[in-house]
Amino acid sequence: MTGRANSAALAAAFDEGPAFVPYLAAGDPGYDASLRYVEALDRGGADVIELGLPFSEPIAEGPTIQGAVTRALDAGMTPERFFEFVTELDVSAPLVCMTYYNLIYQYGEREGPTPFVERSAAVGIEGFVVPDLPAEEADPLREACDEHGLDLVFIVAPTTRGERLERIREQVSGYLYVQARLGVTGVKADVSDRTSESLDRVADWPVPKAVGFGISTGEQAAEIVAGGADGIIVGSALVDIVAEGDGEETVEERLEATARELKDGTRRGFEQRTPRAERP
Amino acid sequence: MTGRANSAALAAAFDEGPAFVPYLAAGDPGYDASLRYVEALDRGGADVIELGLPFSEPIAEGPTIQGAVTRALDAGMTPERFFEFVTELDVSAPLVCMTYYNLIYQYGEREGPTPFVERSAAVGIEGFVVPDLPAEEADPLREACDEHGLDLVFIVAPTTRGERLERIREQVSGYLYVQARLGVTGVKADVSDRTSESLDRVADWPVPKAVGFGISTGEQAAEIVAGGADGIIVGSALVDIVAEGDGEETVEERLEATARELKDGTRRGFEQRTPRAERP
Amino acid sequence: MSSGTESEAKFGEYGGQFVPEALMPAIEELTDAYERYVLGNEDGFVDEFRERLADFGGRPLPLQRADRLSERYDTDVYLKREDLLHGGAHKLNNALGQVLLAKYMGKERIIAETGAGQHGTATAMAAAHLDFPCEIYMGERDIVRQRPNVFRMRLNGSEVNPVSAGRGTLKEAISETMRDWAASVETTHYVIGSVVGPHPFPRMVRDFQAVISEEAREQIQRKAGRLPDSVLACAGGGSNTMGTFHHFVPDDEVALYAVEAGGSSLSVDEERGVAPNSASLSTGSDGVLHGARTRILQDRDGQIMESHSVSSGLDYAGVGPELAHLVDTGRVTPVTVDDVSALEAFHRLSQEEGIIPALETAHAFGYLHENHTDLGEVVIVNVSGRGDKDLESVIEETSEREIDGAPAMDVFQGVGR
Amino acid sequence: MSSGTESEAKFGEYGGQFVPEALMPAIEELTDAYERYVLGNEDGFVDEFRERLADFGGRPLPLQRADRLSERYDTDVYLKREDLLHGGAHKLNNALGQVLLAKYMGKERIIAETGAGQHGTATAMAAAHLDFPCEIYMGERDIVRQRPNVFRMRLNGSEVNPVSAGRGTLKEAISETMRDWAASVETTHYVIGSVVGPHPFPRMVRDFQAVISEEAREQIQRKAGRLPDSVLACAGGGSNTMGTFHHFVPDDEVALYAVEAGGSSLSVDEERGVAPNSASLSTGSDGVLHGARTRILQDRDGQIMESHSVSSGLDYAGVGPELAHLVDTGRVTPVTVDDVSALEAFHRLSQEEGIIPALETAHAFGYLHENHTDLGEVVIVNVSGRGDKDLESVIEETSEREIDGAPAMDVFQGVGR
Ligand SMILES: Cc1ncc(COP(=O)(O)O)c(C=O)c1O
Ligand SMILES: Cc1ncc(COP(=O)(O)O)c(C=O)c1O
Repeated sequence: MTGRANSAALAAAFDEGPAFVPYLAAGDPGYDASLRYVEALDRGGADVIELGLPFSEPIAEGPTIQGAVTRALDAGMTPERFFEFVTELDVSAPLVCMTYYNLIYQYGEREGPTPFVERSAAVGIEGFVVPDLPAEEADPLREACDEHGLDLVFIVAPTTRGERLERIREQVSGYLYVQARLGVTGVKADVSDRTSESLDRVADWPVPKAVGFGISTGEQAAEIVAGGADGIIVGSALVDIVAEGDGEETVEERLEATARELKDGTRRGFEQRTPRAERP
Repeated sequence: MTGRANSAALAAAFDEGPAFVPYLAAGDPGYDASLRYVEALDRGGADVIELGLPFSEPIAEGPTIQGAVTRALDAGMTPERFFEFVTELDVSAPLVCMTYYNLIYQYGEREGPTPFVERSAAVGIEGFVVPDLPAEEADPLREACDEHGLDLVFIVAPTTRGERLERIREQVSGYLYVQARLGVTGVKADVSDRTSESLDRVADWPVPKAVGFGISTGEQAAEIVAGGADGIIVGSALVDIVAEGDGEETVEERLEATARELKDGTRRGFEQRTPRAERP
Repeated sequence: MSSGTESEAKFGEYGGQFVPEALMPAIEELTDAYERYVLGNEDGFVDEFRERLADFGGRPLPLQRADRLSERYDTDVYLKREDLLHGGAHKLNNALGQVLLAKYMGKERIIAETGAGQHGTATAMAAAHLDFPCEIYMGERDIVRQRPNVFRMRLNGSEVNPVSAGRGTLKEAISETMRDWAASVETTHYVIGSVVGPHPFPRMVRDFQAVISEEAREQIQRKAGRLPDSVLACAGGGSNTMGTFHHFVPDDEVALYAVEAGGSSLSVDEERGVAPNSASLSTGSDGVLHGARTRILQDRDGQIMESHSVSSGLDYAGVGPELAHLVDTGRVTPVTVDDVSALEAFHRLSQEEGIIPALETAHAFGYLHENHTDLGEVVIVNVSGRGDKDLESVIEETSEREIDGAPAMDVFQGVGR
Repeated sequence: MSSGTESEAKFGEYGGQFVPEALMPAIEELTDAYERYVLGNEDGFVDEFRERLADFGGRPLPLQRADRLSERYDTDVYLKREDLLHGGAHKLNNALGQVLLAKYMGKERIIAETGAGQHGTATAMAAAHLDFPCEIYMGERDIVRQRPNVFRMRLNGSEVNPVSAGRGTLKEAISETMRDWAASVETTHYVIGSVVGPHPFPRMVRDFQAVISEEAREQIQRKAGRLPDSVLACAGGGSNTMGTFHHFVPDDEVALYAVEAGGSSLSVDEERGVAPNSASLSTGSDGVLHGARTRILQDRDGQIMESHSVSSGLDYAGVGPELAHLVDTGRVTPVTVDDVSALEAFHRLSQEEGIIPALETAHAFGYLHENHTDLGEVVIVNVSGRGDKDLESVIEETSEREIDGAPAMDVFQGVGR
């Protein structure tokens, strides 16, 4: 299943069956620990890693990720440190930077998003998710991404329809982030009814569809993938582990184990489902 | 100097030279003590005694007399107890009841001031001072007084002029209370400039003029009488003594001594002044 | 300005000028000024008053149809919005009138008493506006109950003089202000806060407040196409009542209800001289208080009783002589609403209409609630003031009781302290 | 209602709709409703809005000549009296408009953020008036600073949700309300409190507030016979500024001053990410915050800074995009007034005019005081709100400093506590 992508690595990540895409905030709770945590996800089977660059007003996040962002900021995370972080990070999964538009816009001496994209490309980032950047305002960032071979992931919500859906379809590359439910990020007990409906709406788009918002167990992952998703995105459930800190098992151990469970879930889901090709 | 009076005793009090008229609140600080205090004033040379029947809203009184009124009320003074008080009292000076109109108006079963006046006459009261009863509203009380042989004393203020002065002149009997200064009762250090002016304005009235408000020393008494007053009224200075309570000397002793000083002052003032008869 | 050349000191048997002689010249001077400036519009006083009421005060004020109450009671309920007057209560109508009159009279200083602090704040505002030094007498107990208003008066540049006599409420503050006036009449005007006191105050204050019914009568005809069946206003001293009723008095078909504070009970403790209510019209008797003959709360001897109400602004042992007279003649019906019912009405109006009323005002809505079926099809209720001044009292008084429909109060106790 | 059919999301480079995708459908629905009801008066929306503003809100509000300030500054100073609007600030113009729009849109629930609590109380009142359940997000620190307003919202039946993120002020409350909205867009309308946020909010809020300048422009011509030389309004998010300026924008001869909170200093602590002021127009830079590109207080990286002002209502790191644009084009002059000068102006207006202003409003008077010689012969100052909500802050802030002309504060510390 290949789709529109500037980054070969990102495209490849979805090529061998559904992808497991974990999220962590870079620098939570501190720089060094965070490096180890992200690497644990990689060992656990991450196909793509969404790495959050903390912004002071994370309006799309629920309390869990807000907490992560605050801890990372308090520990001194900045865009510059973020790029160092990425440089130091030893992972095999391709990295997508998740942040808010003002940080991208302000970076560097020149106006606009280009300096940020250049630097991201230089440290090996493959793409961006920018929750507060709508398709209408995305041209400058889109162009810079195209120029530097990076992807711009967009989110579609259960409520996205009509013209808006069209504009996102035109802009998206790498993968599409399908928001499983309304609201902000955070762990939820069951899979939203609206997920399959949302997937149907974008079924024929030329990008992989990764579902996120509220997924925390292998069970849910399997269910969602069985329902047709090309990947699952998991954030709050992993951030919760970081927030709890070391216990009988270390954070690293638990992150790796949970990643494994989620990755297994996606595999199971894939096996359960009638291959797309065979659908009527 | 005889003038308009229903009460022979009151008329007589001003006949032998200027009168010393002390005030105390009946029942301050308690029934029995108050009896002794009033009797001490009598021994000290009082020519007329103004006896306050405490009202809950003494709007014409300064803090000193307000204090007396509150103490007396707290100790259980009522109009009924007041009449008992007067009955028990053993004094030779005629008694004038000083109170507010609502108590007079409410007393007894019948409407209006008559029951109060009847009872007052029965216990031997010779007249009334009612600070909140203006001449315009005084007809009912005036008539009851005339009927029962009591006098109705009025107050003239430094600001009283013209028609008002005329109306008071028509109503007043017994004596006229000349208010030495604006404001409410209370001890003041010097004699007001306005006193002689006020006395001039009522010089030809057919009643004795007693000056009050702020007098506390024999010196002041002498000065005022020398200026033409037919009497002085002293309240707050005596109430102060009651409020202080027994010390090296008892309240009774001090009241009697102060009364004597004030009475002496009025005598001295009378001797100083050119007899009225000899004026041009 | 309103009723031609009436200048008699009486309303039937009520009224008069029962004050110390030292005050009489001031009262005569005031009577003269009242007749010339207020009744005669000399030097354009009335025009200036009206202009300042508009520009400084915010008049005219709306007569608003209360949609949700109207639905609830199946009656057209209209609210006369005196709560929107500058300062937050009808009190400024009078305070501004009197302070302006003091200016026309050449006075140099303003004094006033205050209970809830609403008249005090209104006077302080008017004095600041017209550049007068001003001193306000306030009972010590009321100072504690109405702290924000004390602060507002001070901010407007007024002195607030605590009165410690008696129980430290409005009655004592009035007595104390009269004492100040007795010493300062020549330079000072006493801005009395309601339709009480000696003539000409009851008439003059009523005339200044009558703008309420002047507007309301015109507005209701425009909005409802007819006169109301009933008009309700809470009565403390009676200034907003008289102001709200005045222009409806000749309309015999309009029922007028003066809603008094029933407090915790309508019975009276004669022994202790305490009335657990402030319902002078309903439970009081004929007597003389603060310069006028009127209906008052008194014991058998004629001593004035301590009154009580959950709302300081109604907590007074007397009432205006004209209102007493209108009750005696049957034109005005005196009714009472107790503390609990007033608190319930307070919460009801806050939640259903988005208007937080003064606790005084809430009494009128308590009566509406309990008797709406008897009030006809079109009812006007005067919203005499807003409740900002009462927030602390409401927390306290609501917490102590079971009040239907009140939000939980415990959440506030901790907040911000 | 105001400017025909403008419906673009931008003011020059500013504005836009920088929000999570989940909100976009709601914003499109709102844009559609704005165009139909507000611009097009569909179903008589504008007529009903105007009627409710009059009856419930108390409009029109006076333009008052300030006699004593005019004399002091030898300039005709006129006060636009938004402090007399129901609730005590201009905020109701917008809150009522939006809640009514929510009703026309068939929404079932209202949410809002609040800083000083003025927008929260206005929204709570409007929600009670129009029978909506309502939840208000408010920073924990602001809850402490503005306790009476918290209580008022609760009394009106709204829930107040404390926001503990960050420093617990307006910025965090807005973020939190956006999160709620993202989860509830289908049933819920988010009543934003100023001319900020994504399109169509800046335009729509401005249109609702433009009634201020619509009235003022007509009133000044009637009263002064001419247009003013200058118009002053304090700027937090900028809603009263835009409302006060809007109808004067085409009058080139009228100078427009947006007075921002200078706080304790105009310099910025880049290290700690703290601005000791809230002057986004004067000291901020181009960025994206809360759904719009505008001028914001940010550090070099683009992180939003903690702002500061003695007045919570100005304490915000952003400003409306239209205002930012009018500043860039030179039509509006941004100026600042610091905490001390605002406090002085607060006491001056209270004492000299008998109007206790909101601390926000006091900033505009601080500017008048410092620059009256440059403002021409006729000046309008918008009195955006009354100061009742600020009494505790004023005692505290005045006690901590040397404030010229303030009454002694110590007397209050004991009173009533
Ligand atoms: C809001 C309000 N309503 C009513 C009253 C009662 O006074 P009156 O009966 O004189 O209107 C007060 C007195 O303070 C008040 O503040
Ligand atoms: C009285 C007052 N004025 C001004 C403001 C500032 O807001 P804006 O700039 O949106 O008018 C506020 C905000 O709460 C306020 O309460």
